[in-house]
Amino acid sequence: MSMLVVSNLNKNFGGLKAVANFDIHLDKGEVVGLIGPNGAGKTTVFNLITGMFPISSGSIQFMGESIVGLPPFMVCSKGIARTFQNIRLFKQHTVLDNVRSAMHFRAGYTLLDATLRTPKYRAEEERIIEHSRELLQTLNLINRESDLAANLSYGDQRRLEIARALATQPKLLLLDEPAAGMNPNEVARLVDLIKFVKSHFDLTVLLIEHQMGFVMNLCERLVVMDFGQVIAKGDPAEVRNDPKVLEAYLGKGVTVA
Amino acid sequence: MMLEVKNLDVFYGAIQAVQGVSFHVKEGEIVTLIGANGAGKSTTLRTISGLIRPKGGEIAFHGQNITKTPAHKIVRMGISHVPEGRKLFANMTVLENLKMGAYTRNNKQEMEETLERVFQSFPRVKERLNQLAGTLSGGEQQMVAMGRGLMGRPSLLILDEPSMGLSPILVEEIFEIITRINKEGTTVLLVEQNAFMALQVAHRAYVLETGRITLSGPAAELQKDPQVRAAYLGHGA
Amino acid sequence: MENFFEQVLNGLQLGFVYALIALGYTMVYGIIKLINFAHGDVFMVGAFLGFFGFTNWGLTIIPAALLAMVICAMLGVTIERIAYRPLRYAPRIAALISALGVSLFLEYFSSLKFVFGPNYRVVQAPIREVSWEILGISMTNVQVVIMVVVISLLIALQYLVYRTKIGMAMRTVSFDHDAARLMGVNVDTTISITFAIGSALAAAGGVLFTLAYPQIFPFMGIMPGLKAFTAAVLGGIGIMPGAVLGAMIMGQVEILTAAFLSSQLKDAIAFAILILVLLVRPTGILGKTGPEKV
Amino acid sequence: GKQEAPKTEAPKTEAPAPAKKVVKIGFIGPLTGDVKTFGESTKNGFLLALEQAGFKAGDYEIEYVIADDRNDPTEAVNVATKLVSQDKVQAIIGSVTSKATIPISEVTNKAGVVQITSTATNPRVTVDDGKRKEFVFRACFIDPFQGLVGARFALNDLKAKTAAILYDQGNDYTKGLAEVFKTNFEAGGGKVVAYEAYSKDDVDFSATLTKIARLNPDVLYLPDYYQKVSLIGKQARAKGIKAPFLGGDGWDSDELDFATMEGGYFTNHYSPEDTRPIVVQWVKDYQAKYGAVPDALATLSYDATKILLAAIAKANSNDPVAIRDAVKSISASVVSGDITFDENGNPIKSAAILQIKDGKQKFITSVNP
Amino acid sequence: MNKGFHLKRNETITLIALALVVFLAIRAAVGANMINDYWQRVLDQALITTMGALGLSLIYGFCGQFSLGHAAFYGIGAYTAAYISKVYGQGSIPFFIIAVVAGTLMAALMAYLIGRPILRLRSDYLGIATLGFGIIMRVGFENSDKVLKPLGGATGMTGVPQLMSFTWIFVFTVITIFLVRNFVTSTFGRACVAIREDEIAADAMGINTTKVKTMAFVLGCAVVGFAGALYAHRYPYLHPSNFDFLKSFDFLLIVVLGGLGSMTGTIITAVSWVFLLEGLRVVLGQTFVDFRGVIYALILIISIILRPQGIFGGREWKMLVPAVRPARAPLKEGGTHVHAGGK
Ligand SMILES: Nc1ncnc2c1ncn2[C@@H]1O[C@H](COP(=O)(O)OP(=O)(O)OP(=O)(O)O)[C@@H](O)[C@H]1O
Ligand SMILES: Nc1ncnc2c1ncn2[C@@H]1O[C@H](COP(=O)(O)OP(=O)(O)OP(=O)(O)O)[C@@H](O)[C@H]1O
Ligand SMILES: [Mg+2]
Ligand SMILES: [Mg+2]
Repeated sequence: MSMLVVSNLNKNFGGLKAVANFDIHLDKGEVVGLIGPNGAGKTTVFNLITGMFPISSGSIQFMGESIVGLPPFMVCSKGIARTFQNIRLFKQHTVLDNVRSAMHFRAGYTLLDATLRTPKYRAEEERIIEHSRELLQTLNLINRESDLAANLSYGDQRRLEIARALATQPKLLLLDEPAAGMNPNEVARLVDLIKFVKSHFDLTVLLIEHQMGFVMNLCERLVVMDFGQVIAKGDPAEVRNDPKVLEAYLGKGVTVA
Repeated sequence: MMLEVKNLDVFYGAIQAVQGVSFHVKEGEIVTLIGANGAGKSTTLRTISGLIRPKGGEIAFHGQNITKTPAHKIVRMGISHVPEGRKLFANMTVLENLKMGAYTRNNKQEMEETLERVFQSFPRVKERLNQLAGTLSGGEQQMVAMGRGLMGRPSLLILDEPSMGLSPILVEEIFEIITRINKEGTTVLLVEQNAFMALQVAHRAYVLETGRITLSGPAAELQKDPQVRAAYLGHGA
Repeated sequence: MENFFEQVLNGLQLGFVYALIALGYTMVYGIIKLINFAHGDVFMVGAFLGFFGFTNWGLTIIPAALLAMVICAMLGVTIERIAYRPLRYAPRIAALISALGVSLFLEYFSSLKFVFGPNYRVVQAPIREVSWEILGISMTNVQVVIMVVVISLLIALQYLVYRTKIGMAMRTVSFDHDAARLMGVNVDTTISITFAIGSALAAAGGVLFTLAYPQIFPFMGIMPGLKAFTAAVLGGIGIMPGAVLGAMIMGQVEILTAAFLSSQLKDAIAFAILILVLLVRPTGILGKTGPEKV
Repeated sequence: GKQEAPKTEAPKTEAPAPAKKVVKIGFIGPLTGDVKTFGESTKNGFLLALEQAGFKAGDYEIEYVIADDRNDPTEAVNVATKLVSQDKVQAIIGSVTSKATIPISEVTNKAGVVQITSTATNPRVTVDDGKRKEFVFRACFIDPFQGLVGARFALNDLKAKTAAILYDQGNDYTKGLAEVFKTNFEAGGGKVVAYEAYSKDDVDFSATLTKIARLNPDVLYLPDYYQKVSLIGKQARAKGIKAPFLGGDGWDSDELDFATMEGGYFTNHYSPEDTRPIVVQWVKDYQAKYGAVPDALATLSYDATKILLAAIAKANSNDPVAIRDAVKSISASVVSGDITFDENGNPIKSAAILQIKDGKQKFITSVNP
Repeated sequence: MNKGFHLKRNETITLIALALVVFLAIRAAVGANMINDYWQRVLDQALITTMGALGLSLIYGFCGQFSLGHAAFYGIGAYTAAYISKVYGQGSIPFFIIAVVAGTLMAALMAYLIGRPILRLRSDYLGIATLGFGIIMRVGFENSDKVLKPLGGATGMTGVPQLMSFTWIFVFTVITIFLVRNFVTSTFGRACVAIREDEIAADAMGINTTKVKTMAFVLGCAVVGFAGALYAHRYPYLHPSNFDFLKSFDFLLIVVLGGLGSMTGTIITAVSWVFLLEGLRVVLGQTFVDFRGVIYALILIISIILRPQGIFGGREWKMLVPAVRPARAPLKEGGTHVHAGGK
């Protein structure tokens, strides 16, 4: 079943064609890597899918339905969650509240329930905390739940971003350079984590990453873009040997674990 | 001795981020500090360049004590620090950013030359000269940041995770450039997550763990050290 | 029709007066992102100093203005030292509250008997007002002086900020203090210079203001300050041509509303237009728009 | 419960008279804030009157308390409550503006404390919704009188057919005068060609003055305080308006821009040329003590205090009710004339019309109510 | 994990008990003549100010929407309630209740109408737009008598029955505190803070930012409108200058000095600030009465320099915080994923 079908996507910033005739297709349950040189337009693709910027032209179908023109929060409520290349946590919120905030649109009570503290409010809040704590447990952050997000170390912050994205109960998870700034050892642990999360929550994952060790270990399929266009796609082994990819992206001395 | 750091103690409020760290950098070397997230690497660098005042310890540059020297004066002494997260001036153009790198230099001719050298290292930067730095992609920004650091013609270049977020080909390139800059006479103090590459280009290395130096030695030796391999190189464990 | 043109000219004068204050406001904001509510009060101090200059100390207009500018520059630097520098690493709003405090302090302190005193004073202008009739519309030398000063200041400031080294330093400071330091910029000095220039501008504004509206009192800075700030926002705060443009619009709206609609409603209409403009251009007329890089 | 409401309000009984032979008088004025200068003048007048009386009235010692209302209605209520319930005063002099005085009068009248305001002209200070606030009086004209005098003077003496009026829309003193002037000027057959408002902080009046210049009125009525009319007058002349200016007692200050206002007329409580000894003495004493010519605000505050002292002496009591009754029936000769009070607590006194001539105030005529 | 036992239950009761104790203590002090009418009035003003400040705390402290027009809504609430109570109620309690409800709703309605479009603006631009709205409303109040005579326009309004007593005001303050607390500790409050911290991220996490911002704005304005309605029944005179932009700054500085996002800070600062202003009167006496403004300004500058994060910056008194039990320590070091996948 098709999870996400993007076709002929274009985005111009002034004169700059950041994304040009871009296509991608994800099936349910896949883990796909989006790679490419810096400035190729990868993050922009994420921004367009999630409705952060209006697209210039093209179509984006999520589970058979067009999501073009939807504001980000609607896109999220349809089941697409993301993390950010430059971490954007709610810094003065606690770790627990970061996760709980992301369950806002799934909180099944009204303002009136909240004001009057009805049983429904209590039940729902219990459920939200329950679920949030499960996520934190999964991501190994439960011990830090009452710390402010700002006080977490970089790696913890990256994992909290994933936990927060998962709290929206997505079907499709978009990760923008989740392993940036981690050392190879930490990267290896992150690979395990994402694999687990993917199967546990029954997710489809699209991720951007520059660390080839990470990408090759994790992704079933890769899409390579440059100058806003797809220049290659296929399984990691194919892509790794594609001369165009070697030239534009990997270079000669690429080391892959 | 170009740079000598002795018994450095640095605090953020009550939290001690760096505890009694000592190391040195000799003229012409590439020295790297490696360590996990939050080990205190960036803090150490920020202390050297005067952005943070240490609680204790001493930093000497060419034998001169610079522990209490303000950051803007340290730059004039010949230390350029390319900070973590690039810190480009987002609302200035790429060219203006580069010119800011030469803020302390007053020679126009020299600046033009340095600019040419930066363009040679980063052709991509030249294409984007008039774009606002804030709208560049991550990798482009890193190149501008390094270029900006070089514009000051430093004798000691401090790099904080220059390969972060860069494509493999650029990571290669960055390390090549580091080697080249070094060969051309610039001493480099390098902090990296990519310990593998860092140890390849560096002469000597120090391992920082929760604010302390736990290991040090020639880079080639540390590369083979089983502990280092397990903790920072991600394979062999 | 003649009436209309004369009213437009009235609007121009008011607009240029707002621009005079708005320029200093917008410059300080541009560099340290602080709505310096005390700006209007430094303007007031400048007006008083000018007044003392030409009534008590027998100075002519230019020396009096220069003296006021120098003293206010020092005042501005002192204010920054005491009230804003300790808050440099605090949330932005803290400095704004401090600015509010400084503003109140200057107003109440000035109105003490042994300072300027609470009285309203009439300023006897040191230059003789001359007016010319051009095509049935009268113009005065004061109006011309104000226009010339504003336009030259605009050009000078643009040059300063975009073409000089200190201007570059100011812009880096406006972005990130640490990054600026790493370039060798002395952040404290740069901010002090910014305040000195901003306050000197306010003082010049104060002195020129009294030529057009010859009356001073300790609370005189509040409204012109507020209107000037609004003008700066309207044009796009931090952008100097925007401040002048915004001021021109504010001046015209106020005058034309009073002239042809209702003098009661002129403030309401002026601010309604501000809100409408912001709805269309959320960062002011010349403000940068476009998506934030995510 | 609903019985509660009246309790926290001051009970509607008169303030108790102290056992000692002492009367405590409170003074309220804007001693800080943007009209501090008005507060200072009234405070000066108040203190001078007490001092001259030797802090005595009849057999009673006078004590006083000075308080600031910052010309803010909320603070005015608080400070009045303080004077009444904490300092336990029997009478209050103040405040300056109606905006601060009306709320004070609500407190004093309820608490049964005598209040005389020097300068609050709004009728609602003493009578609201047809209900007389029995304890509240004023020393100044109410708007209808001055406005009427001004309008008649314009019609009869200046032979004006058309008038333009500019007033501060946020200030009931100027608004009141403007309205009454307009009504009476039109009733007398004149035509008001421009009736324009501005706000307190405005400095630029060019739009309306340009308009008015084209209408070429016979007189320009500017019923505001001295500082504002100086500014307006200057711009009016610059716009080529030649008509004489006309105004009210707000003009009476040394700090009026005499050069600009030259030739203008205004209604006032007295004339400095008046040779009555009390006037001469007042101006002399004030100048000796404060080094300035008293303005209307100082004079009225002085008068208000003198009236109060006279009433205390007459009642020879520190009972606020007795003092109130004494004020009601008083007939005092003070700087601003011979005063009695009407049933609404307003003074019945004559008005003077003065002209600004050769940089001085010059007496023109006197008008009786 | 221990299902269904994450929330505590007791803090509401503790809070009510505490309120009761405070109330009785104050009543006892009044009974014993320790609090005279003056201090009683100051206390009432402090409570009314507290309510208004809590409204702004919601808007700015929690949701991060910079508003410099808060006093305008205070005025809308006050004038609406005053009109109904004066013209129709004339002292009757049912009409008083209708008046207060109407005042609150009118403030909410105006907040909705203005908030909907302008909440798109960010930080200082929003501040200046709300400031502009405040000035427009002031012009409106000044000319209100042209539409409804009893409102008095620029000459102020008198004749509103003074029905408010300490008991009423106290009860309403406690209710307001509960209301705000319940909002803040719900998913809506968390969404507000998320928006304050990072609007783009909040949007991406499925929070309808426009809706939540409008909600916070309308609610905060309703609360201050409510406070205004009470003010009208406690202070015998309404004047446009009571509700102009300088008053908005008063609310702002209370919220900031209290510490953004702290109800405790807002409440304590509001009360102390009002008492401080009046206290200065007593401390300075007659000789230094001129210095009141100067000292006030100095205290403001010094307090913010000493506590730039506000007195309670980010912290909250236990009784007001969301009562989540701490997580039970996980059985093993490390999370579940350690056992899953990979090696
Ligand atoms: N808001 C924007 N305004 C103008 N240009 C933009 C904007 N966002 C992105 N761009 C430009 O679009 C291009 C693609 O940027 P994008 O951030 O998508 O790259 P990327 O593939 O994610 O690179 P990296 O791997 O370095 O993060 C870049 O050249 C960038 O300068
Ligand atoms: N501004 C700050 N305030 C408080 N604590 C800080 C601050 N900056 C860093 N820290 C803490 O100091 C410690 C060292 O941080 P530092 O940034 O120096 O680590 P690092 O080794 O550079 O890590 P990374 O690889 O993530 O960049 C960490 O525990 C971090 O949480
Ligand atoms: Mg990217
Ligand atoms: Mg670091």
